[in-house]
Amino acid sequence: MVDQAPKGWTMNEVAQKLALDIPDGSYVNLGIGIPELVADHVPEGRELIYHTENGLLGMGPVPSPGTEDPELINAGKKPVTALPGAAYFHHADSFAMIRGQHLDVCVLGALQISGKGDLANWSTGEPGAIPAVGGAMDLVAGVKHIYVISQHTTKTGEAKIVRECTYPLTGKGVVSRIYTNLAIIEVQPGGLYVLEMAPGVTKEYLQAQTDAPLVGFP
Amino acid sequence: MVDQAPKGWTMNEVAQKLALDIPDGSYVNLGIGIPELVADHVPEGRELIYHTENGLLGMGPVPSPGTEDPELINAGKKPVTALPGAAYFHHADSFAMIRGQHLDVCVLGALQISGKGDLANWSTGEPGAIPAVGGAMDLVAGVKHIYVISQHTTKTGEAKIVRECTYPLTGKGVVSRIYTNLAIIEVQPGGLYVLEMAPGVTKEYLQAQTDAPLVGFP
Amino acid sequence: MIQKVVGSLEEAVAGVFDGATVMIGGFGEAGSPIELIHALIDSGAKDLTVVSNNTGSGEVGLAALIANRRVRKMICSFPRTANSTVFPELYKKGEIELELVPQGTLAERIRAGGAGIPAFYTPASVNTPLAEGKEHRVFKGNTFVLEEGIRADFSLVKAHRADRFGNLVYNKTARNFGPIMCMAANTAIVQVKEVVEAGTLDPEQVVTPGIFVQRVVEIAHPAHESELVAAKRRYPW
Amino acid sequence: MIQKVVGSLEEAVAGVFDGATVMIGGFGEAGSPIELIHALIDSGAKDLTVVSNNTGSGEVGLAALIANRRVRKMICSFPRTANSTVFPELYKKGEIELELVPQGTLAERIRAGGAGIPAFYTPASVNTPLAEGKEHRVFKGNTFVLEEGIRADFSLVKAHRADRFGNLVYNKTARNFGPIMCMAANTAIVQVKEVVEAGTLDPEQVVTPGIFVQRVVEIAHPAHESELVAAKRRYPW
Repeated sequence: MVDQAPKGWTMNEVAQKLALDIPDGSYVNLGIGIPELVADHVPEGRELIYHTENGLLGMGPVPSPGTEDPELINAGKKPVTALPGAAYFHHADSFAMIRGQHLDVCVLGALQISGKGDLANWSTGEPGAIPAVGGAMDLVAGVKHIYVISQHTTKTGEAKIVRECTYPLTGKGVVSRIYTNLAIIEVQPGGLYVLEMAPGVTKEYLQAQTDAPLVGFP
Repeated sequence: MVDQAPKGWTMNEVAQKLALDIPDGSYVNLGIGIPELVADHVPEGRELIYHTENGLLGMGPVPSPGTEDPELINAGKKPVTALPGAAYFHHADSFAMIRGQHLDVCVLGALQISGKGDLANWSTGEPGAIPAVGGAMDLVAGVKHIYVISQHTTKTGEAKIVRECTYPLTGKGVVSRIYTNLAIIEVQPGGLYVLEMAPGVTKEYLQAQTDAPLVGFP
Repeated sequence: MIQKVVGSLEEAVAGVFDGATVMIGGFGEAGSPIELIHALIDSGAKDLTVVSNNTGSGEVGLAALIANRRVRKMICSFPRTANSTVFPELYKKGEIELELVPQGTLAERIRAGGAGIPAFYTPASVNTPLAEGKEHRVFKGNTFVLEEGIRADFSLVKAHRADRFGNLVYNKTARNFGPIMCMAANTAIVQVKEVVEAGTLDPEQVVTPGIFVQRVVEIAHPAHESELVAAKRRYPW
Repeated sequence: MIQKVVGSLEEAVAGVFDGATVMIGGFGEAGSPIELIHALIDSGAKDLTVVSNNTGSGEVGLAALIANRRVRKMICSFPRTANSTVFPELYKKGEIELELVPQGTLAERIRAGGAGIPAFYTPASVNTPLAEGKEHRVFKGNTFVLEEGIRADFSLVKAHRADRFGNLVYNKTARNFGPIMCMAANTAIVQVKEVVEAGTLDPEQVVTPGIFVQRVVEIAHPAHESELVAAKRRYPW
């Protein structure tokens, strides 16, 4: 079955599907990289407020060239803007928002996700690698809903959705939903439930690409 | 010896002596009542910054009649003013200043002070009394120097400077100096050292008015 | 569109249930959300645990809430102030509970609740009756006591200006417990003198970012508690 | 008269001793006090423990401090950023220590240090390698880890404006760690673009009250780290 591999959705399409699942008025933190795509797909009529942990609520789009301010950046250290109604604050207040469960949704990338919602996304644990964690552990411990957006497998075809994470954890049992190019999967107490599969993806194919057992399908 | 009791200093004179001992540039919190007198006696050329725990640094004098603002008050809930260079902040930040040892001096009243610098100033512990503590325990635990200003004895002539406090403590070993109408006393590891006595006060008279032993005299 | 501004005091306090924990801002009358408290009395909610620095004056505002027997327990630092008779009388009769907390510990417990910190150590109250029965611990030679964060179901707060996102600025020392009580409540309810257009408040000057606020109501001319007390007014009028 | 403004960078960083713990503000280049760091390099202080979110870029600012072998240990959350080669190279050679702390825990530990809180419990890092060996504790069914406050001998911070009392306002997301690092240091040293007359800063808008600041130096035209890095500049020039 692998020899006729369906391509599934593009990451832009995945981001669009994820954006549809974020209710109007939510406070949202987007991780660096692919998660940032979600901001491009907020449905008409919805208003989300973006938080960046380096001290801004009400983050707006990338500034037009020439208007960048090196003192107005996001957590990825890239220039951003502030929308009307924005607020600046210091780091302890920013993480009080996170740890105090004031944020509704955080969208993160992943190295591995387990069938129980464990997340590994900060280190491959290789000896000699420079460990760097940033705010990921605080985010997964504090934000109400953690959504992962990721390719379903690694570049070399290995499963990212695994029985047990082999990389060091970012948090245990923290992921609510997984959005990949192949499927949208919900982490429930009983296991991984597939909510939707990309066109051409079969149950068998999806399970073959997934190390952890999928216990429910649409 | 008690029948020719010296009156000692007035509380205004005591406040003046205390004010002389506060270095230029200090951050100071004054308790409610007699401690407030200290603000009237800051020596020429010195600048002190007054903190009031309800959220103001740079507290100024009482406003002129008719200019009071019910939203600009001190810890005693009386109208005050804010000087140029003042700052407002919330209660957690205000007590971060206190607990974090950022204040230099706090001047408080006392019910009892022990020979080891224990302070009791919030409750007589009577059954049925309504206990009320306010910020006193935070102040004595956090401010670098706690100065007590008080009459040397109670209205009924009982010692306030005692071997052991019988009233519930505000803090243990927290008082640095005691300024009374009869003397200025420093609390040192070895005991109570008298730094200065009011005119007419003898060692014998002072000790007779003091339950705790005085171990050094000027 | 995000719109946290509601049209009436009744809407503002809707849903406060019997038995709820309610934080009420203010230090004396400065920052006391008197109109919200009166609306809470009107709502009928009872068996409340109220977290507030004081217990109110006269028979309006917080004192009226207590006088109307809506408060089962007070958590506060100073329940005994000028013109405060309602709480002391009920307390002496054993008809209201009191948890007395040092003011800085109270502020930090509220901030901790809002910041997701379940507990912290503080030096305040060590060696006093208020630390009895609590866990003590030595760090670097000094003794501290363990205190837990407090969260509330609702907070009633008075601020100066707000926008539709719930961003707030305050007025002078009326700021006091407002910002931390907004943080610590599931539903922070704020009365302001003025609602302004989004973008009017400078993002550098916002004191409480809107994420901490759920409902805003405009009360352009709030009553002065001290004037009501002086006039011996009693709520309900 | 209180006058915290000093006349030179040399005066600003005077007294930083070998072995000191130094907090350095900034998130990437935003808020990084590059001129103060260069003055610290000039001062010769070494064996420093540096607390900062990152480890600098290129060979200027914090990266230059590290490259000049002044730092014994870094306490940070993210030592690996674009154009960051100095720290990784020394770390791989075992020539610099690293204490890796989750960013929110780092911020809270600094704030706790400044607020006189010796330790607190947090949910972040539970069940991860960063919580190994630390005390765990359950509150209301959830597990938390004990983290201690951090204090510093000195903090180097960049703000926007200051007055002679040390009151500060910041610029946008350059605020980041500045306010809490001022709180947590015995001597908080701040570079600002502009020193203003006392009374110019609105008391409602002061972000860091002057009590948390000991020295201020005006650097009207601070360098942009990213421009220096792009130009491959190296400090000392």
